[in-house]
Amino acid sequence: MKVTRRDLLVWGAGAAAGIAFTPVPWKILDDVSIWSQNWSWIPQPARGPVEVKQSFCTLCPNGCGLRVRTGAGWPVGIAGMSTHPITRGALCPLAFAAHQLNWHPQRLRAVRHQSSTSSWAAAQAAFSKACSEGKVVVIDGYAGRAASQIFEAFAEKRGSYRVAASPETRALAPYESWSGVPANALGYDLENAQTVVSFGAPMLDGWGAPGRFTRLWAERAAGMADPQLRLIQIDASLTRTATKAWQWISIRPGTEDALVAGAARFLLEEHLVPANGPMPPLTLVDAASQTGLTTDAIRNLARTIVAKPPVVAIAGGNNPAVAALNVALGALGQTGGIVLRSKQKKVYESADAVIPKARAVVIDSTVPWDFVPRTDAEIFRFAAWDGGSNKAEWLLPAPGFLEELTDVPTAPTSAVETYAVAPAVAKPTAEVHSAAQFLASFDAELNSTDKIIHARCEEIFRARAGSLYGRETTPVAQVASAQKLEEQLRSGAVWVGEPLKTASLKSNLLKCNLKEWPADTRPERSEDWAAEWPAPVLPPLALKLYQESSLREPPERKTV
Amino acid sequence: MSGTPARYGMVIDLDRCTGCGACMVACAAENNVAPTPQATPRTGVTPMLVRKVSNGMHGATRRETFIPIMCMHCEHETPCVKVCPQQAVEVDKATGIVMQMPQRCLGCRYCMTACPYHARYFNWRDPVWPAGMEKSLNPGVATRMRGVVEKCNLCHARLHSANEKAAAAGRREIDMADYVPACGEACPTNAIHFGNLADQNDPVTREAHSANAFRMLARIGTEPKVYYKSKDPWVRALAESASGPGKFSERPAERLAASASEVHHG
Amino acid sequence: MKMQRTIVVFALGVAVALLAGWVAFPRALYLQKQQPLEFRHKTHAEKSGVADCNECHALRDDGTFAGLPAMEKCAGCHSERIGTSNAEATLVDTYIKPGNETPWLVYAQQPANVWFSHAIHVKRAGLTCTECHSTYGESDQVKLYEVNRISGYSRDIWGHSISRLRRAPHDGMKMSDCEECHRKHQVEVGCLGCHE
Amino acid sequence: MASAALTDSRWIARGEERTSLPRFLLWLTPWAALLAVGVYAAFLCLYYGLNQTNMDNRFAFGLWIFLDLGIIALGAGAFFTGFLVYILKRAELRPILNTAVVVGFICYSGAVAILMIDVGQPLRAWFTFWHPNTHSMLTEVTFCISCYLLVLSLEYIPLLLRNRQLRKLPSFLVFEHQLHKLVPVLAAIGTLLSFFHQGSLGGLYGVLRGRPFAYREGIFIWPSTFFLFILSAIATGPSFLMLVTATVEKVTGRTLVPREIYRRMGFISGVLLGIYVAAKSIDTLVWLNHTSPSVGFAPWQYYIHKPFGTPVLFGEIVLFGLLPAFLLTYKKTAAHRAWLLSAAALACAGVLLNRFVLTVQTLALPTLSFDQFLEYTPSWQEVASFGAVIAYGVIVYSLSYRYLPLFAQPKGDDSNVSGH
Repeated sequence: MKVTRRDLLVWGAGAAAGIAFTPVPWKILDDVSIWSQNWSWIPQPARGPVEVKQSFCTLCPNGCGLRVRTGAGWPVGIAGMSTHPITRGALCPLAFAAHQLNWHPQRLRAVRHQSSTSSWAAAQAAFSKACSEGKVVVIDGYAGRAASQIFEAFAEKRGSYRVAASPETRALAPYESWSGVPANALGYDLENAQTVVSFGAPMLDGWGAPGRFTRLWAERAAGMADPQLRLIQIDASLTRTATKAWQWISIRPGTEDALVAGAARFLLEEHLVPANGPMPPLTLVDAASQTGLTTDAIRNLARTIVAKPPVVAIAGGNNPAVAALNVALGALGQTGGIVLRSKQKKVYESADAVIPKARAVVIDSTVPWDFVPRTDAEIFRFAAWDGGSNKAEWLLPAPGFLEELTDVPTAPTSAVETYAVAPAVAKPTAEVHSAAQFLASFDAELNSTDKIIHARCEEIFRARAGSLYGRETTPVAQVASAQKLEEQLRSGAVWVGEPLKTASLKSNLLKCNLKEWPADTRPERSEDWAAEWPAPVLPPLALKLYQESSLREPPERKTV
Repeated sequence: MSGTPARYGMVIDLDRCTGCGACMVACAAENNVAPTPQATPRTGVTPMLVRKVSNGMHGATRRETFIPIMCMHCEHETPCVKVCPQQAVEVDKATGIVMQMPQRCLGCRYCMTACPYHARYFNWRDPVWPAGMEKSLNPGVATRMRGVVEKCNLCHARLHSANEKAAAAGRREIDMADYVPACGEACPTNAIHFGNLADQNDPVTREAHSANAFRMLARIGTEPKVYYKSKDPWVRALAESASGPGKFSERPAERLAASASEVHHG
Repeated sequence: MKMQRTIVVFALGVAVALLAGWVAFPRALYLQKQQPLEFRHKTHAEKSGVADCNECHALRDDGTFAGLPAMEKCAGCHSERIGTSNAEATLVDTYIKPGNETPWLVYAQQPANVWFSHAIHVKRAGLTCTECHSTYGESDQVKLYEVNRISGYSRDIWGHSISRLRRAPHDGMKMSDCEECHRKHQVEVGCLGCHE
Repeated sequence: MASAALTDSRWIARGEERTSLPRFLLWLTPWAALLAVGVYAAFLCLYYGLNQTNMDNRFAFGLWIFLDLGIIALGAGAFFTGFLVYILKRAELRPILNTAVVVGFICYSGAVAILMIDVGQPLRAWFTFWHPNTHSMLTEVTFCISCYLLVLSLEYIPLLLRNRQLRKLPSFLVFEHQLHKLVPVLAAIGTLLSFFHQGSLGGLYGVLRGRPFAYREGIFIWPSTFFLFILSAIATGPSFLMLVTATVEKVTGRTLVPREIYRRMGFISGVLLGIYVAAKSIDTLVWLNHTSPSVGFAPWQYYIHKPFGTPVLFGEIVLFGLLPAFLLTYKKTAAHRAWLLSAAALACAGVLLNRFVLTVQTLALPTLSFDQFLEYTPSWQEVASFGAVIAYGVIVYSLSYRYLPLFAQPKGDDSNVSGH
């Protein structure tokens, strides 16, 4: 029997009809749609227990409290630590995606020498050689940490230790030079201030510990016609802070000095302030013409400033004129003004771009990426992320976000001393060593971070001052033992010292005797939050803020 | 699931919003939204989106404010629910949440054209995380694939956890302290207040009925469960549209604003 | 004559299709996989006195379900070999001593987009384990694990009856099975009640 | 080549004169190239996702939806002619019936193909049938279009089976004969289905409460656009058929249908267009003065964004509505082929403009007070897929024209009506 083409056609028709009565088409239809719901190339969250751990943000010196959720052993979510006495649960936008930073494409995963991959052994050999040949300068980003102590101890013997100052610390520099009190001992008593005059400082946009002022503002000013906390923002453009300020004074860009001088002169001439300081060499009319305001507007501003004391003026950067205004207002050493929070701080040599003769420079990972020293020395730069163009011979991968145990000293602008311990929450995703570990491997006498933290805890316990803020608030005096205190600190509690008494402040310290009004200086203007952010590498989800919405301007990568 | 149905909603105090964007980032992290380097303001996925608007003036009289825009969880003739051809969107009877099911969605985007608030987002591409970053994904929220629509589900993963916790403890009702959406939790100024609008004693219910509270495009009658409030009349006027499109535009659009006001005059 | 031939050839086509669809297709669709270990629920219940599923498949304090027990749990008894079976040797040498988790293939594994709370079903609704998982907990053998080559799901989700028409009571864990039970118990849940 | 030509001629209906195979292939080449580019573009969209288009979250519908709405409106000639011939017994329109079926089939299959690319997850599109939301206009559209495409296929098959070679298969002949008996039934079903999906396509936008520019109040359970879409589709469907037939006549240089048919079709088109314009005017007035202001949208604000000024509205109603309606029905102009065809072109342009306004302007206009007027330019992939649908149409029509008795009298009369 010959099979014809016709047979094949009929057979095919039969098969086609038959297949409709089998599970084949229907099951495939169903399975294919299920396949499209579970594409293998789309990752899904891992299954595993979820835990909550307390730690602190180390992306900037402010050390905001974090509540880190982990899933299957990895951080999967971040929220603010509501028990934190300073930030009270508030965080900057970047913190919420910071746990993803450890997998950032720019994460530094291997030692790099002259832009090619090298090894830790090679770096150690090179550093060892450098140490034997000359001076070593260690540059720290946030002073006062356990790691800082290690740096200091190391540098003491072999060279010098310097600190790259944050913008907030730089704004305190004039007081340091006038009073002789170290800037890292000063803070703003915003909690007690009734009027805050900001000359371009991003008060509601990341200034200081970002949550601190925004929480204060939210409680005492937001939406109130006559707020308890008056925020007066002087800004050339309608910045984020200016939009929400009680008053926004729009001036020509770069004329803050003139406005300060004009307002101060009016206040001094009218005896609206108690101080008898030097008179600014600028008339009200000149100030008006420079700033683009009317003389009346400056007079009104001046009156408003003193209308509701205590008042404190805050500059966007190092601006001696604003500092002089604070002196004239008598804000120094006052409740609600600029206060001395500690007697024991020491003056650190500020790291500026030029490093004098040294054989090697070690830069800690806390130093902002845009800090590039001009030196002939061999640079050993620690960093968790590679921010691009820099002049370091050696790039050494440092622990990333929450990958190492560190302590958190007082934030630069805080009015009180604080101390906290940030435990490592994430496993290191690369072979990393911190600068402190690296240096310790060359000097057996150096203490470990762990030991220094232990010592600091004992010190706090012995002093019996301040309180611990954890699940509940406990005065240190009531803590049973140093061990208990350390345990609490290591599980996320924050120690807050006693505020120094105003009287004692006034009697011996913080007197600025200004001989003359500071000469015109161009204040460093902080135009963009991201540009002044110390980490050049942002959490990838920050894209939402500047690329997927028009909420913020994209960060400009600073190239050197 | 529990006895009395809830009506979860929000009151967002615009006078408190500093436009920091913490809610946007926290939302994206909570809901496993991928960072997409190719995304633009019109192709990104931002279930919570803070928009910057102005009063249309220039110079010293210019005022700006920020408006977090998210799914409004409309109650009446919910535009997206009505149009979805295959029941990928529904209003949950127990919670009042307008639920979007990406796994059911076929990606026709009809719901996106239906939503007057533009609170729905399409996955224009497959989500991609840098190598290893998938470990940071939030358990409890399945990632989505390309070609589907997503939007705010009021952090339903947190509702799940709260519900599970209640069940484990032998309770039927969840503890409201366990259920706060990521945006509300993240807001540093407490501008986002989340609560149960069906509960007359909930402070959010009272706030929603206060004098300064308003809802976006209330007149089109979708009865959103997300309320806003502001003491500034010009901000409250944003709820309307009759004042003319373009006037409060996000980007400088002087030409448009001018033409709008001209027409208004004439 | 011609008509007859047509009918026969057509019927032949239908028959081949039916055979392929009902017999060959299910075999081709599912890939059979071996569990890493030979595990006997029954032996554990009898010899070690494990009386309750909860002892190994526990709810955590926050209500989440731990699923299969972690290696530590097994190591509690099997830190050294008990008995002489090959499985015992593999368990101790390959998994417990080096500290590796056993890569069990989970029969009831739902996809990532499904949120199923054991706490709600067990504690609130009072379901027993066997109502969904049958009496597998009393079995003396590991079941064969079969995975759908297209969807990647365990065969237990669709169920072993390919037509899903005449099924054993616990066969199948598809969404329609969930819905059926919910309807039966008059518990109404929206999409996101069970989806992530 | 010679043997190929020989084989080719075996497929052409007896007594028909067709151009040589090389010339025919030459004619097809550019269209095939366009189709190939479009298929490649469609592949890109399916493989990489819709990021290949320039649509975005705000312009979630783009060129393709305009295409769908446009060609489905133009394809309405298929059901409407069937309705006229089989239900209203207007036998004189029979010569154009086959063309109507082919054009309808092309339009609907093209639209469905584009829809499958346009949705993000075509593999799950069948969920609409399994989990339908009966309140959604899109469900109605999906059901009706799929069913109607099936109907059109069934209507197309008898035509296909009347090919000279296929007729040689006796069982096919029987099948065709049986199927042919079904055609009036199919026409009735098609009419019903088309009526609903043309309407629900209009309802698609009319129900959008969130888009006050498109939102219309309801008549029964449907928004007014439901009825306007049906009216405009049946008004322009015949016009489009006239244009297609006239184009084929022009290209082939033959007279294919009696002149009288043009006049009749034109008259039907014109009258319906007139009714449509009247209804549309009333609808616009109600919307501008009542519907839109009542939800806080002042009508003027829709027209301040160039290029969507009031001239567009004027064009829709007068230039592309009233004017062609007049030209098609006024005896003196309807008597001139040039006037008639120009009017038909205007009518088709009008329905396309209407679909464009509803799809594109609706999305471009802001709803929130702080929104911007949006712009959108399709990507090459969108344009190429669009082009592919047109190329597909031309190719299918050309093949049908060449190998099927499109303009022959049905059943038993194989002679050409053209008198050649």
